[in-house]
Amino acid sequence: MNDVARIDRMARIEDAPKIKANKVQVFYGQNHAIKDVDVNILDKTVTAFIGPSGCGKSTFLRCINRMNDTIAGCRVEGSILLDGEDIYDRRVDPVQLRAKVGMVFQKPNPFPKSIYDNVAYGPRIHGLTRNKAETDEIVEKALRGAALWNEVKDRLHAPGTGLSGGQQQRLCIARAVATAPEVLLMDEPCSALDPIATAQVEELIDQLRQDFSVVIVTHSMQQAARVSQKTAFFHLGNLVEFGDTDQIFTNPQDPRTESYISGRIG
Amino acid sequence: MNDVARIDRMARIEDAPKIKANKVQVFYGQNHAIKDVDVNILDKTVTAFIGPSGCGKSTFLRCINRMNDTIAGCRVEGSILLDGEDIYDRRVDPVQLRAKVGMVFQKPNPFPKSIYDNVAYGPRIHGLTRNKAETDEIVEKALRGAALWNEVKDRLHAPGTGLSGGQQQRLCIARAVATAPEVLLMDEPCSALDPIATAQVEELIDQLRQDFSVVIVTHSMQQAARVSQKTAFFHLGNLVEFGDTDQIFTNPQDPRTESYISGRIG
Amino acid sequence: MTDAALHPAPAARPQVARSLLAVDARTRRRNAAEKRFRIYGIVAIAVALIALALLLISILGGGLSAFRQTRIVIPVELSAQMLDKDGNRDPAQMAKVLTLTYGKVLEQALEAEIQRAGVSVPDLSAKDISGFLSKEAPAQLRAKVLADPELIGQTIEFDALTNGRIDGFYKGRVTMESAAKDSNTSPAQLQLAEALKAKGFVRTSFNTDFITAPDASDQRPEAAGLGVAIIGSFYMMMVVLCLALPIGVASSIYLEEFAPKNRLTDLIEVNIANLAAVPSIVFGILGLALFINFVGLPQSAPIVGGLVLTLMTLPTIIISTRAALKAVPPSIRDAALGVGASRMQSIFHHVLPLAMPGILTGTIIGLAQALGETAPLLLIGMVAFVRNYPAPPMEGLFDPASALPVQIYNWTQRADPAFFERASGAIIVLLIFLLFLNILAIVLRRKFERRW
Amino acid sequence: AARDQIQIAGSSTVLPYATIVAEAFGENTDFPTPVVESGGSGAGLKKFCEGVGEGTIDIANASRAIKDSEREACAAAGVTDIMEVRIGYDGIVFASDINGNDFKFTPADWYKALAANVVKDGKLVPNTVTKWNEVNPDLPDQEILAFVPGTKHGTREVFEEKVIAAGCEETKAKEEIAKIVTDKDEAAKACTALRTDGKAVDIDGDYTETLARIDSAKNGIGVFGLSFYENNTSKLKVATMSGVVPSTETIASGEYPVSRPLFFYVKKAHIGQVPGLKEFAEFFVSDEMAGPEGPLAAYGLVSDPELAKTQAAVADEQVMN
Amino acid sequence: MSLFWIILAILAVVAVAFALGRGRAVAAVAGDTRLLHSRPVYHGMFAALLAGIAGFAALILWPQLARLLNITDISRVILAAVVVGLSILAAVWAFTRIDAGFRARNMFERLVRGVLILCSLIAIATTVGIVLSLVFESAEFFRQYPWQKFFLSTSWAPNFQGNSDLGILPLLWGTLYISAIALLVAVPIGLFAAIYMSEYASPRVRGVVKPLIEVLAGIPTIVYGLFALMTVGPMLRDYFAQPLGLGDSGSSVMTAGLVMGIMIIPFVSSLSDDIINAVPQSLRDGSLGLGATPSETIRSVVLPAALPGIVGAVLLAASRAIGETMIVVLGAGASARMDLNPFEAMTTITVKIVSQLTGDTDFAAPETLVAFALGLTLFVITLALNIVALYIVRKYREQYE
Ligand SMILES: Nc1ncnc2c1ncn2[C@@H]1O[C@H](COP(=O)(O)OP(=O)(O)OP(=O)(O)O)[C@@H](O)[C@H]1O
Ligand SMILES: Nc1ncnc2c1ncn2[C@@H]1O[C@H](COP(=O)(O)OP(=O)(O)OP(=O)(O)O)[C@@H](O)[C@H]1O
Ligand SMILES: [Mg+2]
Ligand SMILES: [Mg+2]
Repeated sequence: MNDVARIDRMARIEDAPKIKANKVQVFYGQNHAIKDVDVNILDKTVTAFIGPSGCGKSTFLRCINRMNDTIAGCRVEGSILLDGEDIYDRRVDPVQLRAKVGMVFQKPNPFPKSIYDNVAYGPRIHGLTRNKAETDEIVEKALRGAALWNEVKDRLHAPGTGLSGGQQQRLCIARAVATAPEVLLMDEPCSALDPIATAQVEELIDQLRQDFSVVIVTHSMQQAARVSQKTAFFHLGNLVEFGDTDQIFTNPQDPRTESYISGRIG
Repeated sequence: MNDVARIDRMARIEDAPKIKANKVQVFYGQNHAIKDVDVNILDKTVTAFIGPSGCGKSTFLRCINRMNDTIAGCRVEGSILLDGEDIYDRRVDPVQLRAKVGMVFQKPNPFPKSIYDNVAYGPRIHGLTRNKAETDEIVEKALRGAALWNEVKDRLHAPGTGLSGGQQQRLCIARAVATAPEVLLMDEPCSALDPIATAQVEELIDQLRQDFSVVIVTHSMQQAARVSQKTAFFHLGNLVEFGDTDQIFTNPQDPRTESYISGRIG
Repeated sequence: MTDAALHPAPAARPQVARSLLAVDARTRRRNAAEKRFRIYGIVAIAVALIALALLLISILGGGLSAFRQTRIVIPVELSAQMLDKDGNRDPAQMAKVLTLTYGKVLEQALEAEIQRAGVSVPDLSAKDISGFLSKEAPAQLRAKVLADPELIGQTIEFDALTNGRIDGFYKGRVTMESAAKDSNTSPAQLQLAEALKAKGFVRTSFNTDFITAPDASDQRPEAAGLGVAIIGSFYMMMVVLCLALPIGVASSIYLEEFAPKNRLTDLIEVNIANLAAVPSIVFGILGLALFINFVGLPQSAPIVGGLVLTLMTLPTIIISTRAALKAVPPSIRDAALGVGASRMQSIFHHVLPLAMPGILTGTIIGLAQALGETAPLLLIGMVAFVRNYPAPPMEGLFDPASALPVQIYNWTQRADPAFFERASGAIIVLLIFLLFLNILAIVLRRKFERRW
Repeated sequence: AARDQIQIAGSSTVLPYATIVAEAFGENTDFPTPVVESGGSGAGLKKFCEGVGEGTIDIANASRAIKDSEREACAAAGVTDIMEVRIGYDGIVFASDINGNDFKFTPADWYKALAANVVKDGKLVPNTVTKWNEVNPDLPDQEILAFVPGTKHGTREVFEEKVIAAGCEETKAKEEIAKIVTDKDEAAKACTALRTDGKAVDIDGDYTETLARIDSAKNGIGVFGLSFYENNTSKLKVATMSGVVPSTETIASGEYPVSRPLFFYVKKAHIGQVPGLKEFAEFFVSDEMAGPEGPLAAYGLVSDPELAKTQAAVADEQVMN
Repeated sequence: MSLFWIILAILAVVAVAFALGRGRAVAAVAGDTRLLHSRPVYHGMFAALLAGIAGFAALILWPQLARLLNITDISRVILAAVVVGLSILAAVWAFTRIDAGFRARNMFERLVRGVLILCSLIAIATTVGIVLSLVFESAEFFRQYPWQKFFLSTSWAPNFQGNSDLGILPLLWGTLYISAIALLVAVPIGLFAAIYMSEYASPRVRGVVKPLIEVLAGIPTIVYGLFALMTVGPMLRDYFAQPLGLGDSGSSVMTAGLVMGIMIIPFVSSLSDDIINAVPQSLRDGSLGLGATPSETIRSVVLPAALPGIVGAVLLAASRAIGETMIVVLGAGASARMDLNPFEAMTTITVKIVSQLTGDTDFAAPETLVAFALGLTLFVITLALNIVALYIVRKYREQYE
């Protein structure tokens, strides 16, 4: 990120949300999975999506970087603006969009390549580095950020698919972070992580927030409360409530939010 | 489960642990993943495995129903006794073993079939039902137990792969429960579930405990405390501590356990 | 623990367009690469399809006419004097009268007919008239009379094949100019044909005989048909399908799913790959040595052909099946094993259905290859002239038969240009065979195809 | 069940004649039509010599006489009593595209045009002529391009022997070569070796391939069987050899030099075992079939002037000694 | 009793065995099938499989046995009796074993596994058979012809009078040259077609295009040969070879290679398409989610994951190219020559195997026997190539899995 760009973006921060969703509808064939969702995601902010399983969190997340394009039979309506531009515009190149809006998927999906190549993949395709040394540096940084470096530093060239579940999840986080996206979408990034690793990833999220916008899906109310500034509560495909995290957790407006939060267990 | 067999098992309950692991070692090629683990798993008990990511919980779990057989280069040493019989004995039929010791995997892996067929698969191959009506009943019961019934009852014949992450996880739980195993191994069964669904699954685990033995891997200390009677703490491939859950959480003997527990977060 | 200051990327990040609508230089480059990549794909498919189209056009162009045949209907007087001198209608006696005599009968009938019709063609020689009809016609007439001796003494309307050159004239293959140079026909004969056509004696109609009749000798291209070859090919494909598919899938399953990974299985793997590279004629050598000389199966029999082709197609099926099995993600196997399915069950219930598209592809390609193969059949005696139909299945598998590619191969070697048309026609029939197989595979593949 | 149809295999030159006879045999008798395999004289004789019994063939067609080595192999496998039947002669003609130049050849022309090496100043040097009129001024000014039978074909042997070797002798090249190459075998080889620089193109396929090649290279001259030429007179123009036009008559009379006998061999042990075998052999050489007026002659077989002798031999089941 | 009825009889026994076996299992537990060790179908299938194996094995082996024992006239009735009798016997034996505790599934699976092993041994048996059927005649050839000349001579000139040059090198060169050109045509086209079909094309387009391309593999090779001879050959000669001064041969390595390449496209395209299609979508998502273009995803994630299968497909295509005759005969000619110029006529080992085997030469002479030696040599060469290929694939794959 060069400085000019940063300053430029800073100037705009307060003006407009980074991402503005307008009456978004998603259908899987007949199944109406997302209904009329309006949401604004701010820059330099962590936004948490919470809600019961199957309510459409992942689906909505995938809309934001058009990963839904790859699902046959999935149809998106409404508009989503990124920096004021409709990402569903015909002129938008989804590739460029996804370079700006990175994603960590719910199911860890490391490439059948070495750990190193998994992480170096993004920087390579985006030409973020000029030589091997720089790539090494990025890889190390990303792996450290995802709290995986210590566990894998001796086996960087072992296959990524031979890692444990939690390690794979952190590998996928490292992979996404390495491309330095402007917005990072994380679908339950800590679901397979132990508390310590979770804390480290949360720390990472907090750092990322200094410059970027992060959207995180989580089932852990505590996690949402800890890391996010804004929280959106989804229920049965509807965005029930969206607001400051503090307010949502202390003073929910909607009875459904209320009852979901109060069943706090997790 | 026929009555004779059940009575037979009841008589043995107090005598011996359901599963007795003796100096178990696991190697992935050169990588020594499990070192000298001794553990007794009792019948009608929930045992929780906790520990940092990559410490070998899944690996050990897979040993118990010999799922490690399928990984090339994975070697198991030591002995694991189920009802007093060494499951690594050459005469043991791993199929029969796995019918007794069911497993829910860390990554949800539904069959690319309909939801119904996913759940009915086990009962069908084990001949647990005599007709369609019985199968329907088992499927419904399993799906209800896994707190998925309401979400999928109208689309039982839609593909299981088209479910959300948490739904897939519950589907896999339902699939494992439907075969009525004597021991159920669950590798982070609630990682993708919201608090309510988690509570329902925990309730299911509690019910299962009435008749069976359950081993659960979890990263949530709270969950371990809530559902389990025994807890095992793994660290870097070692079984650091094993004991009553209450004792482990309130009065850990090992400093490593202590420090892991105290970093309680998620 | 977590290293501070993760971002930004160490190198100055290349200029990235801030707007999504404005594409930056690198993305433009990458998109251009993307477009090129797609175009390569389209071009590749186009090349393949154009080649296919060219081949099909040349086949159809040359072969469609084989499905039409020119015939002439003439009244023939079956005089007892010539055909049954003793007059007692004794079949044994009548069988002594050879086709030669029937040829003369037909010749006279045609001559009479020409006169009656009032057609007069200058320079018409006797040879032109006798050569007008196919040499098959007397044989057919003889068969007809022997089947029904009562016909003798009557005058019947006989539907006779015309000579291949006459047929070719109606189809545009033979012209007056070429006939002038051709020693087997003459412009006068063609004029006669034209005149007879004008009178409506001659007609060109759909040629069922081409599909049902057996092969004919070099002198009778107009009578040559594919009956025996189609039956032979059908029998062989049945054998191949019944053996190669199950055996191929079975051995792939064993090798991919059960076999321990050791030297022996490596050896088997290399072996199979190597068998695929063995020229098909070598399989013929093997078939001759093994099935005919050692086992004692008969020569020229579809069963032997089928067995040889089975051995030949096995590697194709095994290699593609193994690749397909390998591509099924292990988590599916784990899932099945985890609920207590046996390895066998996990394979037959889950893995195999998922691998089915690949298996079907291998089978289709293997069968297509087997269906079009001649070289191995050369050595086991199926590249042959066979006129008797084989019996119905099982027994018929042991009767002599030829096969479609054999018929094509034979016909392209024959001197009379009319056989070239037949060969192309046979290719069309072969392709129709293939089409049926393909459609079957498409339907099945549709059923099994699924991305997960 | 015993085999009830006759099994024939062998030469592809004899094949058309054998099928014509087989077809007529099937039509006019109660026996099933014999099965006639193609596959070459060598392969046919090999199958023939595999042994005696139901699983072996009854008749082998050959475009050359059986060799002694083959008879030994036969005898070793128990095939001892073999009837040799000569059915007639196959004429070998030279023909080019019908719209091209006329050619009047002598063997010498062919030798000079196609020999791999020619004698020049007492040395064997590679042949470099490129046009027919460089070989013989009477021939047209046309690139040399000859489609000759490949080394698998019996025709090649006849071509080498009756045309190239004859030309070698005619031009006195043989004597000169004998002076340079002392080894007799090598000298004979040098006489008949054909150039490999693309002027002489081997055809491993059949005459239809040769015809197709002439079609795509109009200045080519191909070597054909007489019967093939007679079926394609509308596309091919035949060349004379030493002033003689090839035809069944000129070949039968011996005027046209390039021809060879055709045979079939009958396994005597099978007569009586395989129904119709002897009848078929007799039918084959009968006047109605193999005679000068018969269908085989009509198709291009040069009928054997000594056919009567053959007929008698077949009737007597005379075997080779 | 005809063969058809014998087979039908075996199948009937099999069906009855299945029904009875299943029924007995159910009866053994008085209808409560949950008490059975294995599900009733397995009891049925065990009995059925055993009966089937016994019956068909007898059907295949009995005539051979009879021949060996010199029982000359194998009457169909005896055959039928033996076969069906054995089949019934096996079924009865299976039947007696069935009870509630009988591990029918394990037994059945063990039987099936035996059958699977047997099937995979067929490949080995075929190889042994091929080697055996080639080796004796090859030995005979080398008795008559010096092996040094065969392997090292650069001249191939068989002669009817004997005294032939039978060097394999020009043929080997032609084989490699033509196959290489064919692969250069088929692999890029096939692979790109496969990629396009599986990654870009709509299911409908794919559903049409894929089988269409597969037709290419089924067109008889003679059609390709004629296409090469009449169209491609003259075209290459008139538009490339002559203007470039590379000779004026109508048939050439290039012609045969191009046309053969077209023929083997489906081997690469269809098989690769299936393999690529089987790569899990989550991998693609992972790459696309990082901002990779589809083509980058394909090149760096999908293709490496599909690599083993693709290599298999290419090997299969190469094998087919090596084994092809008709296209070579008509497209590349029959003259054995070693030349670098791709517009010259050359020929391959396979072509010469066929032509020497089906020619008019003396079958006991080296000119014919050389076919066997050629076959054996080609066998050994391709074996070596395959071993190398396996080794390379292994080495490369280890990085991934
Ligand atoms: N298939 C494999 N091949 C090689 N190494 C493996 C494989 N699977 C796991 N490992 C290694 O073995 C160790 C233990 O892995 P395991 O999956 O048991 O961890 P875990 O405790 O389940 O962790 P998590 O909570 O992240 O799932 C890890 O270091 C992991 O990298
Ligand atoms: N590929 C698909 N095809 C059809 N339906 C789908 C597909 N993916 C998701 N759905 C359905 O859409 C709804 C929303 O799914 P989504 O994955 O967005 O849920 P989620 O909020 O992420 O849940 P979880 O917390 O369990 O991951 C669910 O009912 C799900 O079954
Ligand atoms: Mg989700
Ligand atoms: Mg794990």
